[in-house]
Amino acid sequence: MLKIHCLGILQSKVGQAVCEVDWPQNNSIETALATLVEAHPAVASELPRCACAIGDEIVPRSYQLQAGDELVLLPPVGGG
Amino acid sequence: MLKIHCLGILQSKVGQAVCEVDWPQNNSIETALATLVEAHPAVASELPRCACAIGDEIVPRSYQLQAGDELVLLPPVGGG
Amino acid sequence: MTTLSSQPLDLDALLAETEDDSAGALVVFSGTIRNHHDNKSVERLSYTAYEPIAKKAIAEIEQEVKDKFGVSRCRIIHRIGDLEIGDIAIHCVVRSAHRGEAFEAAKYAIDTTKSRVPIWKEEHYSDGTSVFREGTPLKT
Amino acid sequence: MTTLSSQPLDLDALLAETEDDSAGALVVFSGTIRNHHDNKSVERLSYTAYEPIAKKAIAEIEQEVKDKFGVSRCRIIHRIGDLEIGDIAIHCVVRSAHRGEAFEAAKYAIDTTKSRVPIWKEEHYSDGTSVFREGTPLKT
Repeated sequence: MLKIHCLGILQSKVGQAVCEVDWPQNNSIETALATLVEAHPAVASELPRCACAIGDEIVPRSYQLQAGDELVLLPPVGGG
Repeated sequence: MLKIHCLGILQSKVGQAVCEVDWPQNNSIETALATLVEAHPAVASELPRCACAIGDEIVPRSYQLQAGDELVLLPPVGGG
Repeated sequence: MTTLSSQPLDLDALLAETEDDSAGALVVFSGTIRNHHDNKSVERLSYTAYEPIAKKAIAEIEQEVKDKFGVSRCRIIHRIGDLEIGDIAIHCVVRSAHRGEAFEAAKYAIDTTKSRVPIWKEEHYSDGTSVFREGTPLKT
Repeated sequence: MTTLSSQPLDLDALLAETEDDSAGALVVFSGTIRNHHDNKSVERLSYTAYEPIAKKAIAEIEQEVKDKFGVSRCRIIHRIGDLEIGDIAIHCVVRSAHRGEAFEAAKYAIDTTKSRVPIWKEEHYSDGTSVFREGTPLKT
């Protein structure tokens, strides 16, 4: 299982802050996101504008997820 | 006698905050300033850049001084 | 140095922290919660952040502002959690020798914080509805 | 409302005085006494004002800033007397709905105060000399 942290508007679309998706190990973020959309179709329209992070690093969607990684999805930001 | 208030750098040139000059009544500020320069030649170089005020109003040098008027000389300003 | 806080922000502490005898200009930008947006009446705002990257991004922006504008001090602190009308969401403090670059730097600090720091605001309206404010996609 | 003061300036009081629930942006410019000018080491500054016109001019600038930039609040307070390094000589406080005009307005407020308000500063250097800083002639 892969833990995906859904922040901001994604949390309200998914209904929870963290969701777990089935996920064949050592695959890319791109693949994991496709699995997330199957479980939660409401996030599909948001994902193109989201950044992906592992820990404190922004990573590209081609990033190969490793065992123990938790994926963090960051929708468009706007503090202040 | 006419009281002339010398502010900022003028006070340091004249050596006092207020000086009194002999002054033929009902004459212009221009005339009063000429009298001031006779008594305090050090102010001559400053006067062209000074504004003149009576009370809380800036007045032109053509202003005719009235009995009871006190002339205030305001050198170039720079607070902040 | 604190960059995110769930407690009310303390401007005096930030001013004390940034004191600099060589700086003649101080510019502070503060964002406060206002009671309206797009003609809707706002009741409160909830700010959330992804802290690991938000803290790092704010620290990077502070350094970038100092390098880019040659100002001696730049500190940014953002509040998270539930805020009421009039509460302060962010302080950006810049000190420099002269005022021109202090204004430029403070403006850059708030603009950049809004577009590069993973913080989100959900606006709660008087009619009971709420909306996540449109934001800027992070550069990837 | 106080526009000139011989006492240390109180920013918190000015922020409380200008509170406005409709304003999301607050910009403060503060001028502080710095320890150097033109490569000379500064010990202290003496500010003097011609109060009857200085108070009137500051009140006029506050109103002009609100009219010109459409900001809801503008307050300016200037200290007079002897100031030490780090002391605050002036606060300009602007509040408005959005930040763009708040920055513009605060910059205009300090620029205009420097050029239109009869206040003078005499800079006292570590070597015992002092100089009146060059200023801007008032418009007549």
